[in-house]
Amino acid sequence: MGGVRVILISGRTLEQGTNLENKLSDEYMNATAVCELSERELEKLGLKGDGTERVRVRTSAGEIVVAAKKGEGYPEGVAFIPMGPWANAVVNGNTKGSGMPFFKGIEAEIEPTDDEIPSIYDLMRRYKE
Amino acid sequence: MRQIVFKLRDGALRSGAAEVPVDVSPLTPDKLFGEGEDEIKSTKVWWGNRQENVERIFEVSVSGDASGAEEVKVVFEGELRKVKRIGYEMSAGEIVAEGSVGMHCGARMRGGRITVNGSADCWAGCEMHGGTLIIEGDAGDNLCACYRGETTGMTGGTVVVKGNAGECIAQYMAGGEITVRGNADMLAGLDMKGGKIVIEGDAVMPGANMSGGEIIVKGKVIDMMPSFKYEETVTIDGEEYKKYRGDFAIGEKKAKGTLLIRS
Amino acid sequence: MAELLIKNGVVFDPINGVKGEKMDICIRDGKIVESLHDEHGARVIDASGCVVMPGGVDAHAHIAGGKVNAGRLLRPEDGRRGLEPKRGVCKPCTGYSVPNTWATGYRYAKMGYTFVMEPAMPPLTARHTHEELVDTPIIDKAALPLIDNNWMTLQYVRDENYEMLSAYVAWMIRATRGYGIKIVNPGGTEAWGFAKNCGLDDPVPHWDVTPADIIRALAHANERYEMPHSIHVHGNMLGHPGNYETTLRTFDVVKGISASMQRQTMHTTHIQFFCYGGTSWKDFESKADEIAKYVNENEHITIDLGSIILGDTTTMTADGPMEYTLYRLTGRKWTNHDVELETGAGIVPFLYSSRNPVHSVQWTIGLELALLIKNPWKVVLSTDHPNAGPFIGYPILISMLMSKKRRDEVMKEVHPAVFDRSSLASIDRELDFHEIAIITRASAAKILGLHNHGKGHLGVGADADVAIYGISHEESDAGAVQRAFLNAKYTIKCGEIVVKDGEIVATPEGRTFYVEPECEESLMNEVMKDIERLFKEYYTVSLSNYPVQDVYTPHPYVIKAPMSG
Amino acid sequence: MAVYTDVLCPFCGCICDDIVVEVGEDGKITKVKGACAIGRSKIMGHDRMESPAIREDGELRDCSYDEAIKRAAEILADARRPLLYGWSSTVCETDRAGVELAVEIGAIIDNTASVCHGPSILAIQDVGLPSCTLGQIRNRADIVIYWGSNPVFAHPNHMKRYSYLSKGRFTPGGKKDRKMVVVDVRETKSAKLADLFVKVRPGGDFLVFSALRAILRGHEDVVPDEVAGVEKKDLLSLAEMIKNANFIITFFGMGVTHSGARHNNIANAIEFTRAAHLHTKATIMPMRGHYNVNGFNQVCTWLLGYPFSIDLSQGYPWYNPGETGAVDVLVHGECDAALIISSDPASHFPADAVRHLARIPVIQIDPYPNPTTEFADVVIPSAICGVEAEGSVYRMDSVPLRVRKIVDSKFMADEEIIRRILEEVRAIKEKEGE
Repeated sequence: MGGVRVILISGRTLEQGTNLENKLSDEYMNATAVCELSERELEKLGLKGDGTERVRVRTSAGEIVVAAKKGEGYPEGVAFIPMGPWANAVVNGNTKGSGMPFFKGIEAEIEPTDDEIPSIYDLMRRYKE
Repeated sequence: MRQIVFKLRDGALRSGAAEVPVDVSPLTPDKLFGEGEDEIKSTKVWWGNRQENVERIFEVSVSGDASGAEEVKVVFEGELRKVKRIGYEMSAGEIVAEGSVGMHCGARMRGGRITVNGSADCWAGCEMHGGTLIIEGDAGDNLCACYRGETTGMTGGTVVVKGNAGECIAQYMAGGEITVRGNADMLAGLDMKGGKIVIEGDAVMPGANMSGGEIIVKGKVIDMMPSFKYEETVTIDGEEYKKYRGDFAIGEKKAKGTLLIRS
Repeated sequence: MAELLIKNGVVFDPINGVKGEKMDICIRDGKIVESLHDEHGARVIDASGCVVMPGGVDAHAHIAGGKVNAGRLLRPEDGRRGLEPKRGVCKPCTGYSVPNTWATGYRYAKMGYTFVMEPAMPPLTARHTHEELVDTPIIDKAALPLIDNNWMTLQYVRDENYEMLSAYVAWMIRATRGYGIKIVNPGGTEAWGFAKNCGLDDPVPHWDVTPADIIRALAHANERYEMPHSIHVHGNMLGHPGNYETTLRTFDVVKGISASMQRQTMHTTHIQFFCYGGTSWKDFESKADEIAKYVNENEHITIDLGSIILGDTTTMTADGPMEYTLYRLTGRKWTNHDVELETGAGIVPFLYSSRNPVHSVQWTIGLELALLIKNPWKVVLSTDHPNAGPFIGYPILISMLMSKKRRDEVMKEVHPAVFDRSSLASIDRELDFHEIAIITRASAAKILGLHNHGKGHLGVGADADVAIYGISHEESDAGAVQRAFLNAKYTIKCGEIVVKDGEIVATPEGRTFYVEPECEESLMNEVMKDIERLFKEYYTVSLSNYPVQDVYTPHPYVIKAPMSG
Repeated sequence: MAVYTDVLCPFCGCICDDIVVEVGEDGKITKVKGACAIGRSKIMGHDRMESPAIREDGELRDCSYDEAIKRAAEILADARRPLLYGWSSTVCETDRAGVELAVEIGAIIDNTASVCHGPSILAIQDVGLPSCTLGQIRNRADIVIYWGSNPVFAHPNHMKRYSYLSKGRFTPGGKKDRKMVVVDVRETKSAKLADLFVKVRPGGDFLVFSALRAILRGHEDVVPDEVAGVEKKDLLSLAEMIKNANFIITFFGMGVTHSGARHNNIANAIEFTRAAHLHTKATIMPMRGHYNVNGFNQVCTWLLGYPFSIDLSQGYPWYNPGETGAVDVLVHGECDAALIISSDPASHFPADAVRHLARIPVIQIDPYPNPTTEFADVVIPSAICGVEAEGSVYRMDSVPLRVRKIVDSKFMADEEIIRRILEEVRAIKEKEGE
């Protein structure tokens, strides 16, 4: 099963916002360790998008495993991860002289995986190494 | 002729897990030509939030004599990526950097010559008014642009980048000439008022808000601005170019910029 | 507190009639006193060969608040023009035309100034103005709330309900911890909410009142209380060729209204911008002579100059439509910030160029006014900082006003239009130190009503705010004058030496002055009903979150203004 | 039970100020009325960091405030290039103290604007900002454009209180008197409510703004048939709507600041507003996120002349986002210590930046534990501003308000923590004889 190439954007969601000061909770992880994809992309990946399946998202900055979910309103070729540590694992830190990294419009490759979603603690442990 | 060599000491910029940049703006031919060897070695440079004698950070060697800045050659050696403001505000003489350099190389330069035998980080040649800046590798973003809030960037001098250049090069450029042998990233010549940019590779959205000057793109244009007007096809050095005028987003009266794209 | 003795200086204290006399000044506990308790224990400053004046009083300079900060934000390039690293007791300084609050306090103190009036405080953002004033070191200050384009004001003026208007004004001044009533392009700023403007006698769109009605009504409201200051007016059509006629008619609007205190009934501000003849920028000319003539013949008007400092600056005013006009002229940066139900603000960077005929003539006008108005007590030196130039240009203006030679030199350097379109070349008058002391402190203090509160003079009981300039009272060299007034030899603020030899040596916090008009309770209760409805229907903040809390004036000086008898 | 009315919500840049909060006999908040879901969650509160702590041998050990503050001061006084970051979810009084600390130690001070509306500020510095307070929109706006902004999620009360759904003097009919336009790369919840939805391809905003500017200036002839996925006829009809309006407002969000040309997108959005102003009253406003992100920018600007990303290492402020931004100095591995207050860069910064942060000494001041706590070396819990501590805040439209203290707390307020650290740093420096 092949992957798909998408433009990845990150941004706010209500659930992400509600748990903003509760980031070590499961609710926050459920709200942000998610990749929303259009029906077309899900089809190509052979996924249902009910939140139980997982995908690996890879960019020039790194890769991350998150849950796959059907999103509404997305044009083909656009995927979304709510802002937060999972999204940032694949954001490039080069601000190109502006101070602002590219949180949106990142070229990414997405493929299904059986690997586990790293917990917030796993993620932070990675940085410490 | 006088040569002053600053060789960055290994690990001199290390502070814990960090590498703290050093600001070498005092180390230009203008400021050093009349100084004795000891004075040069004890020149104060800012390293992070404290000042140090330059000798603590660089091995310094001085040879020959000079009666003016134009007779001085300053050479930087070592791993220079965290060495900022090389040749800042210099007006005469020569600087050679043997390797890739940190930000603001040649910024506010008025004369003389800087050669970077490597790449240059952001803001190289920023607000440059004269002189020559040669970058053998790539140039970062905001090359030959201006600092925040200014509305005039480069006004004179010559810049050659042998590799690629980053975003927003030559913003608010009013004079001088820039050649990029490779590609230029987004918005080259943004707000340009005068001068000339030659991009031998590809460019993304060049010329936005242009009110004067000339941009020549020999490669592809990705995302052509939708507010430029095609005028005619012209021939330059035997090559055909499509000539556009813009930017009409700023109104017809002000839209005096010329964008030439090789067809 | 220790005692301080200033010996042997030549003192200019116009309010007390002291006109260049060699005398000693005694200071104890922050005040001027008759004599010292312990002359041997006192600190002595030898002011031999120096000129001694009361601390300077600036009646009109935009130094704090949302608009000023938006100007700083807009212009990082201006910030870089005034960079000074932290040093001694001083924090870092930035900015030339829009300095940071630290620089503002230090630079005024260095010029011997100890009081500044921020002249445009939008009521909704008054808290912001006060926060910045608190962070402006050394000097004392106050702020004038804008009350002329407020919907409540317009409604009461329309209904000719001047009682309610006076209660509303009292509530506003108290709610904002303001000092008096500021008027800026009355009616025009409201019209700007839909990108329109209006003239002195035009009806304000949607309101059925004219700007003249607003000015007249607010003058009446002001005089219902013993307010230290009159209405402070920036009229209609600022900066437009031919506007001098509007200016003269504006002066007439309040003629005949009697003042509740011994003072003018209208202070018209940065009048340079209102002295323009001609019909366009092409036939633009100075009409300073006409304005000066009116001021000479009438006692109800005082003015400040708004004199131009040639060079780069940042214009900022609540007069939104005027700034838009300026932006269309320059095509450069433009910030606009309309404030719901109340006022607005516009900001445009501007270069007054000596090569430009209009700018050169503008430059002459401020000087003409100062020299043509005979009575200096009607005049305050100002640049409408930073509109006509930054306040650190005052010493340049002082040197010009004191030297015909200096003026002639500069006139040769600017555009020759100044010889045809202005009378400056024909004016021989040179102000002396006494007159300079009037227009830089004494008249400002009287016009603001601060002389009754210890400012602008050196009489016994006054605040011990003293400027000592290192210059002989006989000096006539313009360069020496300029240098002396830029860096005082000493500045003493409330008895504390804050500047010594042109350097800041102490940075005490200044006070905030504000006025409390005392309106009858029953009337106030009635107006509160209208105010409550206004907040509910139109504002986006709750009434209870609107008034400025005590914490924003940690060093208050409160002036009570009872109903006038 | 005590009831507090007109309480201000310390969550987003809307700062709703009509919240009702009930406090029980035990001093705990029992009920929050009138706030959105996010605001309610914030005011109600939840799991806190209970004690100051210092990391020893990889583990956090509880300690006293005194000990934690002292350790924090030692770290900062020793650093060559310290970073002081966060400052947006606290009050201006804290920010003022923070600026003084930065001046004292020659630090880089930056707030969360640098990963949020920093580009908007850069754009304002380039061209200015024709804007207004939110009440102008409530009372006057007949066209409301949300561009790259999704208020239904990010600012849930915004439309109701201030824009599309509100009623004012010249808009007594509320949404009947207005039209709402949404421009975005995807059809968001907000887009579904709009009268007109314009879908732009990701990264294409800059081109669309320039095309609209050319059209509004009367040069539609040069504009091609399609611009960044938008058909020319749609651009023409949007331009026509604008020309016929009395008052238009464009609210823009991170859809524009985060993508493509970033700050130049915003400069172009502002230029678009200026072109629209040739025909009507046109205004524009950033949808600021944290309740006091603007307040820090205001404080920094009046104290230091610049709004964020300020390097004080050489004694004067040097402002250069791209060089002096928090992400920049972390990604470049430049800073050698960091103080993080009321923020969580471990979650919100790109991986490269977090990697460096994990390697250097980090001091964290926050009411709540978060991923940054995982590698903080000193942790100092603080009172929640707007609930347990009062102070000044600036709404997204720069209206200053004062958030209140509603309940008592055992935790120290942010301002006091910073002032205590500053005192300790001064004591250390005095000892060193500086």
